[in-house]
Amino acid sequence: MSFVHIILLGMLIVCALAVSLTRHLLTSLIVYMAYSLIMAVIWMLMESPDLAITEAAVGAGITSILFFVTLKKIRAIREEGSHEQAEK
Amino acid sequence: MLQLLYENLEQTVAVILFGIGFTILLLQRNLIRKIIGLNIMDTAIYLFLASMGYISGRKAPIVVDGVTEVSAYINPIPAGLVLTGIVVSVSFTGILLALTVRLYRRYNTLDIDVIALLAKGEDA
Amino acid sequence: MSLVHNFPFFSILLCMVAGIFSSMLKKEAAKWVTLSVSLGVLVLSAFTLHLTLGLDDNYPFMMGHVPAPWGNEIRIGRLEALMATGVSAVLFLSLIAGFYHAPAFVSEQKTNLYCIMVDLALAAVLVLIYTNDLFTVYVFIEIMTIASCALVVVRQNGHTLVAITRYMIMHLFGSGLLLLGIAMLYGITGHLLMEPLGIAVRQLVLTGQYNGPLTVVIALITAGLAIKSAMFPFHGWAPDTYAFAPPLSSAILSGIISKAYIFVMIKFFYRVVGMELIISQQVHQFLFICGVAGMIIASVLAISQRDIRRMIAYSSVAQIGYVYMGLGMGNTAGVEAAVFQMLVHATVKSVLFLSTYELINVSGDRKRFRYLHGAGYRNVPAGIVFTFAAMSMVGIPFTGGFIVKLNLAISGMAFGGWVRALVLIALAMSTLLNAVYFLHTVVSIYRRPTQELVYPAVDPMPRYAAAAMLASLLLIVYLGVGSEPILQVIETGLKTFS
Amino acid sequence: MSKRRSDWQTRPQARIRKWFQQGFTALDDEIINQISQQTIQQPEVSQMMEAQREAMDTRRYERSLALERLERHELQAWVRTRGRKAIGRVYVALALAMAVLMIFFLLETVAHMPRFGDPNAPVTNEVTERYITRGVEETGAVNIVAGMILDYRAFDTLGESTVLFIAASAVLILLRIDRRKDGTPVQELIAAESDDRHYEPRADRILQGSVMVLTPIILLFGIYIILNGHLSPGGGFSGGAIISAGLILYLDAFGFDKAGRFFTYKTFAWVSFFSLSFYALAKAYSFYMGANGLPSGIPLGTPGAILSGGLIMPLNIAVGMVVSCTMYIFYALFRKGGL
Repeated sequence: MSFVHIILLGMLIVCALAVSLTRHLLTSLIVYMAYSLIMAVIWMLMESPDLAITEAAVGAGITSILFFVTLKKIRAIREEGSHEQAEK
Repeated sequence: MLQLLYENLEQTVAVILFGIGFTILLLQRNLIRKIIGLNIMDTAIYLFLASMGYISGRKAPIVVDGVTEVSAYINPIPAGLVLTGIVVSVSFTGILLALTVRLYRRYNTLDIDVIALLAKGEDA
Repeated sequence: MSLVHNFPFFSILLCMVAGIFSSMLKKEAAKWVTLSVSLGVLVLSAFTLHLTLGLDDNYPFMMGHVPAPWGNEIRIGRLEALMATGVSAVLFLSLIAGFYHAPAFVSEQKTNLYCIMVDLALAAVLVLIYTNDLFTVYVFIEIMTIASCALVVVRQNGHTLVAITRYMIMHLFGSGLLLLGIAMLYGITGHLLMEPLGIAVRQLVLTGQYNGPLTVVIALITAGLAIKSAMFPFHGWAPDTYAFAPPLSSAILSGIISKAYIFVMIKFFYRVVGMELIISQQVHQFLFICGVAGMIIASVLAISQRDIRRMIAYSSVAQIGYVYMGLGMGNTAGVEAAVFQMLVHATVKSVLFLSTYELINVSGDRKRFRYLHGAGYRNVPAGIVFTFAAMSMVGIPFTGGFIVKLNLAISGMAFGGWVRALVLIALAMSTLLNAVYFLHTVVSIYRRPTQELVYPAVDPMPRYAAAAMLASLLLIVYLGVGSEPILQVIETGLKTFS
Repeated sequence: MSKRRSDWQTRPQARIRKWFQQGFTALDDEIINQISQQTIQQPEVSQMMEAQREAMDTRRYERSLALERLERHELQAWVRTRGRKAIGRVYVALALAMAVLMIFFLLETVAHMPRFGDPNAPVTNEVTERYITRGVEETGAVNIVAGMILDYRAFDTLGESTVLFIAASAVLILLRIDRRKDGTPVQELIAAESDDRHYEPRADRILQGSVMVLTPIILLFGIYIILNGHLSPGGGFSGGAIISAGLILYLDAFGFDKAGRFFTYKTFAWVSFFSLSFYALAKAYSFYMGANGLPSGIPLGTPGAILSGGLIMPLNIAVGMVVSCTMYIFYALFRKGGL
């Protein structure tokens, strides 16, 4: 097992912990995205290119996009509420 | 035991990640973080599953130059299973996020405990 | 291979294709398609049952062109055919009795989506009943989870949203445990199909290799399925989900879907690890204790409910406790009683949820008991059906519930000491508690209503819905009177299981 | 409404700074207080009861009702007291203990699992051997993983595509906003659309220019991955995800008006319907033929050529279309509840 491999596995754990410990939701989403990318690299190292491509496209790509659009939607709903207040 | 764990480092890390994901799932009150925790839990299982198929020194299971020796390629089965699993988990992420949007639109919060309290006050 | 041998595969395919087609259909057409699919599956399963009764052993059906250890397959025996017939009959009757109030909980443009969910849930249940491959089990369990989530969430009020969020979290955790268990089992045996797995597991037990991981695998898969089928300490998601879902969805969820998980568990015990290993690893005792605790504690909780739907939901948890008690006895008679209880509970609970809806509906959509006074007079068929179903829950003779309790008691008598005592005490207590809350409900629906309450006039229930409910009633009585051949099928079916 | 627009146009830096500084943490803290303050200032309930169904759907009404009841039950008081904190602590401790216990048991198990990278592990058995040695001649696919998931274990993959389809339907149930019978949009839809217009970026030269260059490349790459699924890594799932990423990028740059020209709800429905029914029927044919011991009559072609692998390439295309449509509709539904 190469040195790079061990470092990547360590980073996975660091990322997973960071997701729950960061204060900002956006930060933890970006950390999760990094986690998925590291996972894709690990799968590349484990000779599973099919998985690497799928994880990079689905895990890091689509899942993160869905998370971001949800956050945006939530912000939209929240700001709508606060503006109604301001207009009153 | 530590020596054994080091030899199975992939699986060790997968199990630790599973535990972390599980803890996030139980302890985070924020729905979006809960969903991330679920995703971490799932990917941990996929890492565990994929590590079963790896055989050191062998190549990815794509036949090159007509070589069809067993000793040339790694095990293709875990890769196929994980592929299925990844798609299942992205579907679940989509549904859970849709639920989150619905709940937020109704209660203006992401905290599941507060949401449950607010719902309790509603008429059944 | 004759055409009838293909029927299980056709029934699965029929449901899946109907689900895909429903996405393009209009509201009424989708309803008709779903109804006819459930009828078609009923007919196909009945033919399969007839066929398998003539065969000595189960037969495999290859899903592909390569045989068992390499390709995927389903395996058809008489027990599977019996379950499929029972499930599709219950679904067919529930759909007739429950589809007419679909406009009350699902908007017109989403009715076809609702039908997709029903079709695919049935497909998933059928696959789980027939399949012989553990990874297929995982994939179709996920389909079932999504389908039941969508079935509940068509009614979007705060309660269903919160209940379903809890449901999803618990179920995804359960799926995680299940998949981890399957991954470990694959890692130590190298197989995914149940027959080769069974051989490999017995080999491992004999050689003493990987026995620690094997125990963990059994624990993980059992725990995952137990969470998903609302076994007692893991039932947290169930009452709210069943209570606040639309009545038809509650009937499908609690009547049919929760049974599929338990069927998979029985299959896993018999076909993969073997009952001897389960008994030597003491897993069955854990299930037994949980079942007994569930029977009593969930019944006590049911008594304390003020909302009739929550009461029935808790009683559902208690009834699942009966199944786990039978399963936990570990002898054939106990498992037989458990399988029979699955059939009885599927029939009774679905009709109970649907008739409760009718009673609530004629009481001005109010769920508390004191508003239900006189509901049995305002809707006579629903009142009769509810009363009879409640009698089956309590275990009055000539109903299915009586046979279940009798069989559980008989199989408990085979043991000595504390197991026998516990079985008898649990059955007696649970019967008493059931009687308390169901008789209370029956009395309150036939009580004279309080004067000052005004009940709005509602459209009477359509004739066909009443007929379907009465047909379910006949099914309950049949399960109570003509139970002998069914029990025999279960007994001989379980023998071909391992 | 107008205020928000002017805010967006005049002070983008201020908005961005606010966004960076506050982030989303406010969501976590003191939510009860926020909601109660907002609700106290809500407009009269009775004014909003024009059409009853829509009014019932309005969350303001629901929220105020919920809060009234909350106060009546004094739940809020309970939330503020220490009761919740104490229960919370016990729960946290229990959950942590459970997680640590579980990790410990699983680590104990991992130590006894077969070694990582061991060529003699139990997973290397006759199943793997046949997949590798005879996979190419039996399925015609050079990529053994593709051959395995679309031929040997095709039933699982059929289930997997069904998972995607059913997930899309579930999200439709959750988020799609109903139209009226005569086609006029309901109030909620109008609100969602105006809402979306605010958060959609303005016509941005740089973004649109780069998207004009990037989207075709991304789409081509996705198509390449799908079509080569049986020859090289990838296949329907990854290729479909890449295509949908390209579509989402286009939608983000040009907005719903332009994207709606080639992708509407009908496109989604028909494409997923056709590809899934093709998938199901093709697989049903091959299962039926396989189980009854009949030859399937599908030519496998020469392994390595683009037109080889029997049904694998058409199935990959079908899966790719389902995946890309599903992911795109997820995104569209999240943004404004419909296409």
